[in-house]
Amino acid sequence: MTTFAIIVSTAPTDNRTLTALKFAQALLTQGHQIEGVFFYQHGVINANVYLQTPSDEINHLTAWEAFYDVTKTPMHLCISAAERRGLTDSNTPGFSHNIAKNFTISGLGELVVLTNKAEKVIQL
Amino acid sequence: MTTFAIIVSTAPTDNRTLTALKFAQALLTQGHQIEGVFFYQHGVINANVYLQTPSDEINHLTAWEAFYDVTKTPMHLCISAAERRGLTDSNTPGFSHNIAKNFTISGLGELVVLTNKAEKVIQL
Amino acid sequence: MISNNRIAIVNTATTFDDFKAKEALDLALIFASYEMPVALFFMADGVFQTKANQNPEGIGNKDFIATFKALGFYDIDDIYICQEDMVERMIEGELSVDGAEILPRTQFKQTLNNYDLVLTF
Amino acid sequence: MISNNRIAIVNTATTFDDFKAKEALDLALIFASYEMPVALFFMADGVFQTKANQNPEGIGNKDFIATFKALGFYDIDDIYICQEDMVERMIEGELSVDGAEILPRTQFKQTLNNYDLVLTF
Amino acid sequence: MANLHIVRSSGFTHNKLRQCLQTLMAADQIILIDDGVYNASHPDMMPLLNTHKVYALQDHIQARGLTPVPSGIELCQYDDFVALTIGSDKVITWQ
Amino acid sequence: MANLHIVRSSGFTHNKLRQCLQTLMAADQIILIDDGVYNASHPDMMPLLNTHKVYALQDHIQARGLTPVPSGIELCQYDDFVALTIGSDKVITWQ
Repeated sequence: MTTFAIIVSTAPTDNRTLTALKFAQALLTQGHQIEGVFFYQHGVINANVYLQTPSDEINHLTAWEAFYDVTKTPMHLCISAAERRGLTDSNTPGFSHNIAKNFTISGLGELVVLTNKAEKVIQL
Repeated sequence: MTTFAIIVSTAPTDNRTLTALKFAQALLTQGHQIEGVFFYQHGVINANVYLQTPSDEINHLTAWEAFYDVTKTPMHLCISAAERRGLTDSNTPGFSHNIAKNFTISGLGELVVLTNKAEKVIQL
Repeated sequence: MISNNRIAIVNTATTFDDFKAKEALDLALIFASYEMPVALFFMADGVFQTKANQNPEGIGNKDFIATFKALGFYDIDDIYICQEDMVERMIEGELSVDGAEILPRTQFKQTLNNYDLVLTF
Repeated sequence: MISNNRIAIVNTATTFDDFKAKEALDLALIFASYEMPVALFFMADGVFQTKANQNPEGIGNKDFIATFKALGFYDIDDIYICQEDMVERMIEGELSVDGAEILPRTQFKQTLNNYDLVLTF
Repeated sequence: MANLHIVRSSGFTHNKLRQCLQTLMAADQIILIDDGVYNASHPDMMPLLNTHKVYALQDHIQARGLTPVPSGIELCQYDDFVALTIGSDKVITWQ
Repeated sequence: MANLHIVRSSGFTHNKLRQCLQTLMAADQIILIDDGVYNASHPDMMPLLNTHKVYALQDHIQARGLTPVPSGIELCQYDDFVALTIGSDKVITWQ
């Protein structure tokens, strides 16, 4: 059993995001452990609760949410990267929390923690 | 006087977005007319009302909103491209309208109309 | 108004490069639905879109490449592929598009130059 | 846990290429603030970040390149630039970073190989 | 008439400069903006300067610390950029 | 030990394949995924096949219609991809 951390940097319009999810699923199927998935750069857009795609295409938000429901793998969102891209965890006047429920609001410090916990860190 | 349409395809984290705005401002300063700015591909993210940036950096949303307030240049948002990237014009349960007020919700057909109206079409 | 307004959509991106191929095709289809003359050009990595036997559904996408076989139905009949870029990328045999003209680079660029509006993806 | 956990942040993007340079620097500074050994590597178009006299504020950005002069203050002392990539891009004279080592490609990659975790931007 | 090609990314990393050159007609002009200004010193650019007019947006050159630019490349402002688009048959963007 | 390099974009368009090759150590391995699988037929890949082990993710090859792949490139599944990351000293991603 090996412990992993995965960094996701690609947007929900980018097919590479599915690769990261499938890699994560393969890890768990093989009995390895994921300390956390960290969403950084354009990867944060995957956590926007309002992502919509036609029914015959994969919805990356739904896919990651389902992955969490089944596996309880921690999914961390870099809030400073997210705010630049239209996500907010605030409900103060002018804002309305729009980060999907299975994502944990984090800072870059959480990535440092994951890096120390996991034996393997993979950027995908 | 020449009439223009501008297509903006770059995200608010992309410095090229400012180039499009400055080009648009230069057009108007020189007495030309902009039939419309059309936000497509990652350009739609600029219309997310919750975009936040540190105070010492340009906020592209605020910049485009101010551009509209001064010039009343039509700013069209391709809604299908926008929905894939977490923007929504819906207030049905589970959704909360998050498109900034100065953007007009449009489809690709509007780009066809702009293309027919304008003498010059510039992708920026 | 641009006289005639013949429109060229130039594909330079691969099939799955951040949705560019799909958003270019959507735009081409809209122009065609407004009965505006629209042509598709494939060059650089865009020629990878013309490869036969792609399977977008295998990686979670809608099979938008299948639409390439029905472009005539949408009145998009002018489709051009850059020959040198195909050769460089070893694309040969059956293609994903019907009725495309494979043009040497010199002719490809001259053909492109005949259009009034050129949009690149 | 990765033993020692020496971290290399590799910059391959230009100064203004879709925020990659800024988000790489932010990450390097965080690692350093947790007192983890972190090094910066500049290669390919990343070497453009090391050019002196850049002016991010002139195009609406925070001058994050100015931080390159203060990396020692953040305990980031290991900074490497690929010589061949600098030469190819005609970068010479004063640099935006202090105390960087300019290494030929062979040494550059051997130095990079000494790190336990390599993150590319 | 002739076309204006806008180049917006570095030819050292992306294929866009080459794509521009592969569609360039004899009378066409080029303007380098954004990361496209790095192409001012790209090897593919040098031979071109004898045959084509090449501009670079001064703001973007300065933001990247690229002065002085190689001779043969003309620095310009946004106003000139606008004039170039109006003076051309069509504008093709490589980004 | 050795490193695993993950290549995720086309070397015909982007500089990432070259960046990988410029940092490759003698014992390192490469896996081509996403648009990186187009590099299976890239000229820079050919000489490499004599000296380094190169894998390509079969799902991504098939999605792009790239079969058959040049001999010397080994097709693999996600499970193999996982095993390769575990068997390597560190993993470097070029995207």
